[in-house]
Amino acid sequence: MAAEPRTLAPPERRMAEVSAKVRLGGYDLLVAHDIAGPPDPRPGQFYMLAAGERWGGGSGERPYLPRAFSFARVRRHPDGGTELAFLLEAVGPGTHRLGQLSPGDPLALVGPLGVGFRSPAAGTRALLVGGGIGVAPLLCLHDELSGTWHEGVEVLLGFRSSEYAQAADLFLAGLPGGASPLLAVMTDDGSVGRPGLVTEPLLEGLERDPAVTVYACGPPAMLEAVRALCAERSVRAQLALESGMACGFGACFGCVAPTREGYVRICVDGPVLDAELLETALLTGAGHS
Amino acid sequence: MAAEPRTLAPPERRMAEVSAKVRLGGYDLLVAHDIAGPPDPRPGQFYMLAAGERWGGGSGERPYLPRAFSFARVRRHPDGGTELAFLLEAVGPGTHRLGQLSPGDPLALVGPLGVGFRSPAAGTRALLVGGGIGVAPLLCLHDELSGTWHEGVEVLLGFRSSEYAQAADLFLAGLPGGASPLLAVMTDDGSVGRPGLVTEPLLEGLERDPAVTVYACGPPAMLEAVRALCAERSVRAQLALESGMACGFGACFGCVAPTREGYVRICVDGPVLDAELLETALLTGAGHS
Amino acid sequence: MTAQPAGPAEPPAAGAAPPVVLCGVQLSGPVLNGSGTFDAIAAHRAFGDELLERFPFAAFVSKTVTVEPRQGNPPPRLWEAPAGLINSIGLPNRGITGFLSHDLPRLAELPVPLVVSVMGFAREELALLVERVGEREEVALLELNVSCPNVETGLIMGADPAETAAAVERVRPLTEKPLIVKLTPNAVDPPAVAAAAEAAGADAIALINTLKGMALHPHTRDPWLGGVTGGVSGPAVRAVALQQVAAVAARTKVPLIGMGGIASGGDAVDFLAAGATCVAVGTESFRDPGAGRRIAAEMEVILGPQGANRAYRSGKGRPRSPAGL
Amino acid sequence: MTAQPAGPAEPPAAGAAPPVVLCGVQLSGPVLNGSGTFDAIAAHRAFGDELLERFPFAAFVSKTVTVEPRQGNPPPRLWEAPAGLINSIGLPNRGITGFLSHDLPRLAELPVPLVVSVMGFAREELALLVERVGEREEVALLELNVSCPNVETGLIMGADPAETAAAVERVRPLTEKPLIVKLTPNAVDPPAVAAAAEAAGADAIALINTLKGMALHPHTRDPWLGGVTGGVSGPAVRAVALQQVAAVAARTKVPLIGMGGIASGGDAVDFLAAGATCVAVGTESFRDPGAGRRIAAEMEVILGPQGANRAYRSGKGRPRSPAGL
Ligand SMILES: Cc1cc2nc3c(=O)[nH]c(=O)nc-3n(C[C@H](O)[C@H](O)[C@H](O)COP(=O)(O)OP(=O)(O)OC[C@H]3O[C@@H](n4cnc5c(N)ncnc54)[C@H](O)[C@@H]3O)c2cc1C
Ligand SMILES: Cc1cc2nc3c(=O)[nH]c(=O)nc-3n(C[C@H](O)[C@H](O)[C@H](O)COP(=O)(O)OP(=O)(O)OC[C@H]3O[C@@H](n4cnc5c(N)ncnc54)[C@H](O)[C@@H]3O)c2cc1C
Ligand SMILES: Cc1cc2nc3c(=O)[nH]c(=O)nc-3n(C[C@H](O)[C@H](O)[C@H](O)COP(=O)(O)O)c2cc1C
Ligand SMILES: Cc1cc2nc3c(=O)[nH]c(=O)nc-3n(C[C@H](O)[C@H](O)[C@H](O)COP(=O)(O)O)c2cc1C
Ligand code: FES
Ligand code: FES
Repeated sequence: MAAEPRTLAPPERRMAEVSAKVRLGGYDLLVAHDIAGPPDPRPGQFYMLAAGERWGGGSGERPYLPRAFSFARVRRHPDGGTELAFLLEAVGPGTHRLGQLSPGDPLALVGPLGVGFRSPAAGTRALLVGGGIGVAPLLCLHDELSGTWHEGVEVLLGFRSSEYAQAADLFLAGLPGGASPLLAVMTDDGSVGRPGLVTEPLLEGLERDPAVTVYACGPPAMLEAVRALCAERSVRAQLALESGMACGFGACFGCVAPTREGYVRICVDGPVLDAELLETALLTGAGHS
Repeated sequence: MAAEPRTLAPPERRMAEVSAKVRLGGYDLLVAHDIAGPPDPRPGQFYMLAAGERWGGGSGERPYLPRAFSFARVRRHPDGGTELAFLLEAVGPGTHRLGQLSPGDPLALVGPLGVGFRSPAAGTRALLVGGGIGVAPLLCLHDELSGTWHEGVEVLLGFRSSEYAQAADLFLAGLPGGASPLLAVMTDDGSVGRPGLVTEPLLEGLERDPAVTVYACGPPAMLEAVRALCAERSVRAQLALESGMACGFGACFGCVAPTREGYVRICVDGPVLDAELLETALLTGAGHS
Repeated sequence: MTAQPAGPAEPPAAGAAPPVVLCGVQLSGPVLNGSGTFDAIAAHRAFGDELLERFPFAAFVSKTVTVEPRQGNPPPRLWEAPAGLINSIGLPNRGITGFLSHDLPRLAELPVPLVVSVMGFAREELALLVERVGEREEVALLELNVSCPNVETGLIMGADPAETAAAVERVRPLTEKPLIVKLTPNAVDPPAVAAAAEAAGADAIALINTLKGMALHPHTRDPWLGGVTGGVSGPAVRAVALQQVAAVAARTKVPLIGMGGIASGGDAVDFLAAGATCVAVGTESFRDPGAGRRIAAEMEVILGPQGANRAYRSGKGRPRSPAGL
Repeated sequence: MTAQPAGPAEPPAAGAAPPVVLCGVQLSGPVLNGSGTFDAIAAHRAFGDELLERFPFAAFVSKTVTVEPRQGNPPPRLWEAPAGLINSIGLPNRGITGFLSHDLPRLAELPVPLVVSVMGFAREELALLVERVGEREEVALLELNVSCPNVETGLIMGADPAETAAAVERVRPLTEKPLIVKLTPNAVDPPAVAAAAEAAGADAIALINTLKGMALHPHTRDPWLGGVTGGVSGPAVRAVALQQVAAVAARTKVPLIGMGGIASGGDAVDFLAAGATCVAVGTESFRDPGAGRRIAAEMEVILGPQGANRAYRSGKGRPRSPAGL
């Protein structure tokens, strides 16, 4: 357990301050200055977020509970503390409210939470596969992997359309030493990159060179396709899962996924799980149904 | 009933647009452009207001119900429709939220509601007595009375301090033909006008000339003092009462005041009641306790 | 307006939702008001004839009427709760005689069928009420509010299946008009009460009434409400209401009128899916007097032109596992 | 940590609220967690030792333990309601043997006294649980969760006074440790159940557990929760909880642990005013893992240095009119 990629969180909710909110195609990039949190969350970990004021009163008298978000990028803030970037897709009252925040607004957060991605298995390259908003945790993973050893990290991203595919630009920006990743973009409508699903280049890549560790995050159907492709080829894969969450720190037992070892709580045993643990990544009630 | 000073409201909630929000000492002046409502609410009538978005999620997971506000001023909007001004004092989650609105924000409203002030009794002058935020309905009453016959309308206003007494300036501004009212301001701390309670100049005025009709709105203790002073001298008084309200149109039976004729609903039988109807104006659960 | 199916001259009342038949009475849509949450006479004073032209409900349910006149509880009567309201109104009403002479003729002018809600604190009181209301042709349906103690037995009528059955049996022969029994949610087993009411001759079941609740004064910490305790309504109770409607639907065959926190067409369709034939809107009307119409229109968008009475009367949303109830 | 009064070496756990004595066990403040709403072992993984240094509660209540291990209900297990949460967790736990060997030693390292919650589906199950937990010196108090059916009688134990009394009588002789009985709010008359539990030997009463509720999938309108129905908690249930606490306080003398929607010190003080000795925080901890500490600190501001146990144990806020209950 000591070895799990997990940075501990302070045991209470704290207030960060929104420092930027940028519209990025179909997404919002929300940047917050976190004074009291740790500087080194691990890629794949997440934070529970809520607007510091007026969380509630949206459609259906919601939101009430905080919402889980992978951090997408982290850096030291020049004035001390940590700057955290989150990539948000507005799908309901919580993400809608967070998308309304402006610089200076308080952001309530708890985190970093959960277990992040583990290093690639010995002798393998990292192959990152992201679908839609699922690219968020892959961005910081990519930052970290590119910072550590530049060679061979490959990124395959799939989006609905060019509007959403703007998130792919984040993988090019802010790279240390201007390194350029091996990046392939797919869109459902072919408006950017190749038309088709991200699993197509994944399949090609695995056929070409199966000595990879796959890191995947995206909608359940994509994750399940990735899981199955990797399982058939005995390729190691780490999947970042989603579930509705009430607490994010193992308190409510609400976020379970069925695994070969029974139900596990995605928030404390995940969100990153070894694909081998799963019979299916098509989880009920997860993702945006 | 046909003769009661009541303008009918459309039978559903509608959206107005905030056109201005001005800080006025301790109060907020909220101005809204109401397209679909009637142009002629009667002084003393009120509207049920709620923020058009994000009503809720404030302290204690409130507000949920709309809040009652006397309109303080009305005029035709140059682009059609009506411009309504409300004077707000932030005392809890509802008034706090309304005070956060900015020009362009939607304001949900129902109204005008209730019965307004009746004309002064034959042979009497109007004497307006307001305490604190209770000056709001007196402002439009004053506008109307000054517009109709200029002579003799007298206004006595009491405030905590100079900060709140800024609301008295509204009685000077916007008067037709630059007429200046007979205005006396009292403050608890003497920082503006005379120190003391507004009932002191009222008593002096009644002693000087009891041929008045008194119009009063303010905290329960003030209203009760006004009621008692007038009752002793058989002076006619119309009191604008307050109560917690859920609906504002007689649906919930929640806003009752005990009267000599039993409980009456302040929202449909009031908010303006003849002082004679009341044994006391010290109502339980009314005002800001 | 009487119990007859709405004639062609009737203006459509609650949006253009397709007609619904409740106990043989044809309604222009599935949305009623909850008893005690809309005073059509007072609303007519506030809104004038536009209220009748755009009447929010497909049938109008009166405030509960008792034998004797009641002043109601001392104020304060309201407390705002998170996503809800606690009320302690105390059933103010003119009493049956005043209701029949003063209120009923005015309510009969509404463009929709009339449901009269009655409450008796003893079975004979209830009998008197049902007899006197039942003989009035302006009245289409009767609703028995059984959320009160029976002074003879000390039991809350609607919390106990046998008490409820005895009350319904007593009054059933006294009128040919359809009888709705409105349940209290403050019971161990509302489906058992509903089943007992059905067996005793109830034609429909309405639920839920308010949940018992309380609030204290934020400074003195004394009970805030003049009536000490009150009833909770609004979105806060919706999940509880929906569960009870589904559970009652699983145990009864008569039509159900579902209510409790309905604030949107989506909420209302949930209640249909849980097995209700009609829904009622209570507290949401306080926020928007036109809520009934708006909700009916939103339902129509969700349900499509086929409408409420078909797709969902199958009880599609009824729990798959009765054990779960 | 054992049932002994907290020694001087103990770090103050829940803010600096004054000490409270619950059934002879001295606590550093009045705020506990609700059973099943805080997993101290998982939280330790997430927060590390800072959790122990700033432990949010003055006593820790375990998740409910059953005789056999349970996986819990299929997902989805959560639904967000207006100002509340519906959960259908299904009591996952390692079973008594796993709990005693795996969980209890870890929980014993917490800086506060330990309450173990148990549930049996038959009286003999409950007896086994009470015996095995009661003999462990790490445990300060036991809590009986009676919100489940008795498979022998088919009745929900905690909804029926006689069932509850029989259960408490059966287990009372088996341990000398204080027994808390945790009531279900889904009953006609919780005060009657509480009085029966007290007469049968319960040392304290905890309430409320969750209200039964349900939600449907917004598109398919099938039940959303894997367990079909669930339990409602959070601010939405607070008014109901406060009323039940006040009503139980009026009928019992044993200390009460009040809970249901507490999210602030003001809410918590309401429960003390209604007659509770301690309060428990459940759903609010999901929003803020440090909620227990924050609420204790806010209570201290409201109550002043004299503290919780004095001013309010008088039952100041108890309803003036028992009739209103
Ligand atoms: C570990 C983790 C990391 C995540 N990272 C990101 C990220 O980086 N960026 C991002 O944009 N998102 C991320 N998500 C997803 C994000 O948490 C959800 O999109 C968010 O919670 C949605 O909240 P909402 O209020 O906007 O929408 P909701 O209305 O809560 O809807 C979201 C989905 O929940 C269901 N739902 C609808 N109503 C309810 C209800 N009342 N109760 C419960 N469920 C309901 C439906 O399936 C709906 O499609 C992550 C989730 C997890 C678990
Ligand atoms: C006819 C009428 C006209 C009015 N005109 C004006 C006006 O022109 N300008 C203006 O500023 N105000 C006016 N008011 C008063 C205004 O409606 C209230 O100040 C407002 O409703 C307060 O809402 P809030 O959410 O800010 O405060 P709340 O928190 O609702 O508090 C207001 C008071 O209500 C009580 N209270 C506290 N908590 C609750 C609760 N949960 N449920 C119920 N009561 C509670 C307390 O006594 C508190 O002091 C008028 C009221 C009426 C009836
Ligand atoms: C202020 C108020 C008064 C009520 N009066 C009655 C009544 O007289 N008779 C009755 O059967 N129900 C009464 N009810 C209950 C409602 O009809 C309805 O059952 C309940 O409020 C739940 O629906 P809602 O959440 O939509 O309000 C009342 C509810 C409220 C809020
Ligand atoms: C996710 C969840 C799990 C719960 N599990 C249990 C349990 O195992 N045993 C129990 O007695 N109560 C359980 N409860 C009930 C809580 O202890 C508490 O009684 C209830 O949630 C009301 O308090 P709250 O509104 O502060 O959450 C659970 C509640 C929730 C929300
Ligand atoms: S979200 Fe609560 S246990 Fe995972
Ligand atoms: S506020 Fe509802 S009746 Fe007056």
